[in-house]
Amino acid sequence: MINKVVSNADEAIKDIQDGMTLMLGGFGLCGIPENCIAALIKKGVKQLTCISNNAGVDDFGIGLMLKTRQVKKMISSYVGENAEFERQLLNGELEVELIPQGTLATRCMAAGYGMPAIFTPAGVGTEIAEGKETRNFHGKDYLLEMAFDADFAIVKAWKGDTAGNLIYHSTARNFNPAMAMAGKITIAEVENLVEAGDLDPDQIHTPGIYVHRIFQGARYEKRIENRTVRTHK
Amino acid sequence: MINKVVSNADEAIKDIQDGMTLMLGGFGLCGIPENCIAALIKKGVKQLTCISNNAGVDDFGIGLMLKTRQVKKMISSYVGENAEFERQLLNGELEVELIPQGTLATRCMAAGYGMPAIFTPAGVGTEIAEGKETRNFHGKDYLLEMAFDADFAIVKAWKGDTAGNLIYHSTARNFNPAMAMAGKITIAEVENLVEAGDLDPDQIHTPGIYVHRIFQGARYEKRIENRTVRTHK
Amino acid sequence: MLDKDGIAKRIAKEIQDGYYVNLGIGIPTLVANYIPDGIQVVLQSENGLLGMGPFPFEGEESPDLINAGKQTITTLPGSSIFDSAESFGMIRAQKVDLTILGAMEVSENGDIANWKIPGKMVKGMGGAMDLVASAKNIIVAMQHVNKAGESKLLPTCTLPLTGVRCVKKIVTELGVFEIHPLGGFKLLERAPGISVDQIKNATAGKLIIDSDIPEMAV
Amino acid sequence: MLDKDGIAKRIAKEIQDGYYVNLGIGIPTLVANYIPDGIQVVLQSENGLLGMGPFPFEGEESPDLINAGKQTITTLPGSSIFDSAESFGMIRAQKVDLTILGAMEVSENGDIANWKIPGKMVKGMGGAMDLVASAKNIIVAMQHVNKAGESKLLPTCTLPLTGVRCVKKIVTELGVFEIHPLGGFKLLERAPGISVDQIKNATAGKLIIDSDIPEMAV
Repeated sequence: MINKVVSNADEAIKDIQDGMTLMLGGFGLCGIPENCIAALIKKGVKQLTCISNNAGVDDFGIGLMLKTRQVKKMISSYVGENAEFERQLLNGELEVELIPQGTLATRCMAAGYGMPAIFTPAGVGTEIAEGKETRNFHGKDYLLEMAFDADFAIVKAWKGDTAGNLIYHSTARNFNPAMAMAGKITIAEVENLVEAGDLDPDQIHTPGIYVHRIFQGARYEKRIENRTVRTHK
Repeated sequence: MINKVVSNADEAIKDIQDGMTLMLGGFGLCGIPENCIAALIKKGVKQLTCISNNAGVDDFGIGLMLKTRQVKKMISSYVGENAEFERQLLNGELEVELIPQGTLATRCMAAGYGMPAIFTPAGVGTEIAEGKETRNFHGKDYLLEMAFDADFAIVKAWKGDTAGNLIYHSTARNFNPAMAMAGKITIAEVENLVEAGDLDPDQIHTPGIYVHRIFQGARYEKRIENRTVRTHK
Repeated sequence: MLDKDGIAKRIAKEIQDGYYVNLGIGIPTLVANYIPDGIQVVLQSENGLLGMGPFPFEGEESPDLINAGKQTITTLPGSSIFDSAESFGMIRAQKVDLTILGAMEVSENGDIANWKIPGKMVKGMGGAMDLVASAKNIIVAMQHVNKAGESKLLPTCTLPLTGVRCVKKIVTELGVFEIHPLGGFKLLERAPGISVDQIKNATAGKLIIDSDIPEMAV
Repeated sequence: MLDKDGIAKRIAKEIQDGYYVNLGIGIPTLVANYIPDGIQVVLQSENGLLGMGPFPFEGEESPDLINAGKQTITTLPGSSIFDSAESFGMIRAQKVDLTILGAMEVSENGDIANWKIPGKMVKGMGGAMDLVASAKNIIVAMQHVNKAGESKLLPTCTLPLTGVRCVKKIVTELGVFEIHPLGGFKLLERAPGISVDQIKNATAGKLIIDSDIPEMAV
């Protein structure tokens, strides 16, 4: 099996350059590549276009990269938890492209499935449809939406093996599998890196063929954005 | 959780009518819904259009339904293991539509993903492209291929729970997940039916929402089509 | 007049046995608390979960298990997890039977606006555009009038649209309304203590009153 | 002249460290036996497996574990299983580095025909059309002439096409050929004991001979 292991986040992201387009997995703060984000900040790479469902919060996730002014453009479905984001946006310091969440996920998947474009009804008749081709199939209108083209996809999994196979945990799966398939180069950081052969082939969520580099993250904070609990009876 | 259990194959297929279009999972004889095929033969339903990668062999799989003359049309990628198939085809008693294997799988997936059509390069410049729309994206030509529209999808899994969640075993997975998503009504037969809660939510291959009826097959022959072995050193 | 829980409670009656349901943020989330006994329902959370359970007990919350509102939640026996692309695939393929969501405006032909107010910070549509474009059955849960006292049931939406001709029913604090196939809000039920006149006064769009309108049983 | 194993052995040299490779039925399958030591390669089987291992030991075969040729096989440490749609997704997305397959005919612009002979029973294209339409690197393994003694390296294919302008290299019992970007079979190597004239005589399409052609080292 092909060994995809790199030693750490710094090595994994070493050739990410100013101006590149990155996909970053996660939904809110759940399942985000914390260690790669920290390494991107350390490296100081700038003018990034980030495709990610959300933009983090002020002091965590992609929010940290906004603070350091490394992001030129966010492509997201929902960005609202972040005062610095709002400030940069209103000041015209940050570009934002808002995309329906399913369209975002499916444009990633399209890239991973070698499909140049997909049809979705999401946004038909709204401002999202402006400038896009609309096509009717069986009496229903669909928009033609293009596959994303990202230089790097950076994802976070629960377990991974040296061959790059990934298993996600619970809803921390979210955008990670579709993005893992979609990057020209895909970097996976995992909570637990194991040997090839330690994972059941039937239970792999992302086959290693999609993953170019893998490492075990040095530390995971795994912050909860919205803690809701009930009290014991 | 919603209970999807029916008592047996006869009950599962009871409303399949003459002339309907069925998807049948499996690759060769691997991962085919043996019990439902037996029940379809017992019921004697006729003039079926069957979407299945292969057509079985003379005395197993869909080949059994060919013998009983229940199939009007096969939509497959490869059909060559079957003398009765060949006889009916050459006599004009059977229609056959041959489709590239990836197009077959992706047209199933498209239905399951609510996409009316997909673009694939498979078949560009060949007779498969005749009458189809060709479109160029980024310098490469693709064919527009339509999502399948099947009355029933019949799949076979290794384990399933009462909520309809499915787990496949090894390469018996093949076409089953894409077809399970694609049927207007999806029937799943499983080797082992367990209670909801017995399967790890992270390891479900087909979420129960796609499955309308599930039962444990009475018996599995699981015939091997092409036994290849090496001898112990 | 209904309070938020009353609206949720009334909507819960629309849920049929065997439904897969997607609940939006706000009042729709409350619907989960009022699902009648004996009705089997599976809640879909579009970030990738079927079978959303209640909030976890204190100390048992997991950062890896959240709903689309980013709240910590639990799974149930029979739950399944999948990725975002598959989640919206099942939404587009209309495997989800009912979508319940909030709105800023609904028009008399079923258009909905709930994501953007020009001049204000726009946070994004999240999964709402996908849900409204695909769902076969959409119920809107909202207040009948906005904070300025203006009707949210309009001839046409004034705000940027989320989806067109998609809403089937609306439940507000004043009543239950069905979008008529030819346009118009067909009044089905009055909220307790609310008169037809009160509803007329609060509704800017075309109101269709076919017969005696019963007061809802909550 | 090369036998089938010789063709497979020569093709094996084209495989680079870290490649994901899809092997067709026939001679291509034999390539797996000649992958050089020290080269890490993963074999993809389009029915849904990465990391195809050797045939199982007698008595250890599983009906659930087969390759695209329906042969019983094994997995290896690091293997992964996926469904057919994902399998062809990764093929279309060019994640597979090299595809090796057989052919009935190849034209001098890289067209390939390998699925249909008019008048004969047509079994189907299986995954071949997807593979040739998508692969970034395609090597054809085949006999140089057919059973009637006619060249299979042609100006244009006479049989129905499987794919157009897709073949990069051809290895036959007589030599190694590259499809020239402007058309033509560029001779790269002669098989042991084969002369350039023998190759000329067996090749109907335009043969490009740029320089002294070395005999291959097998």
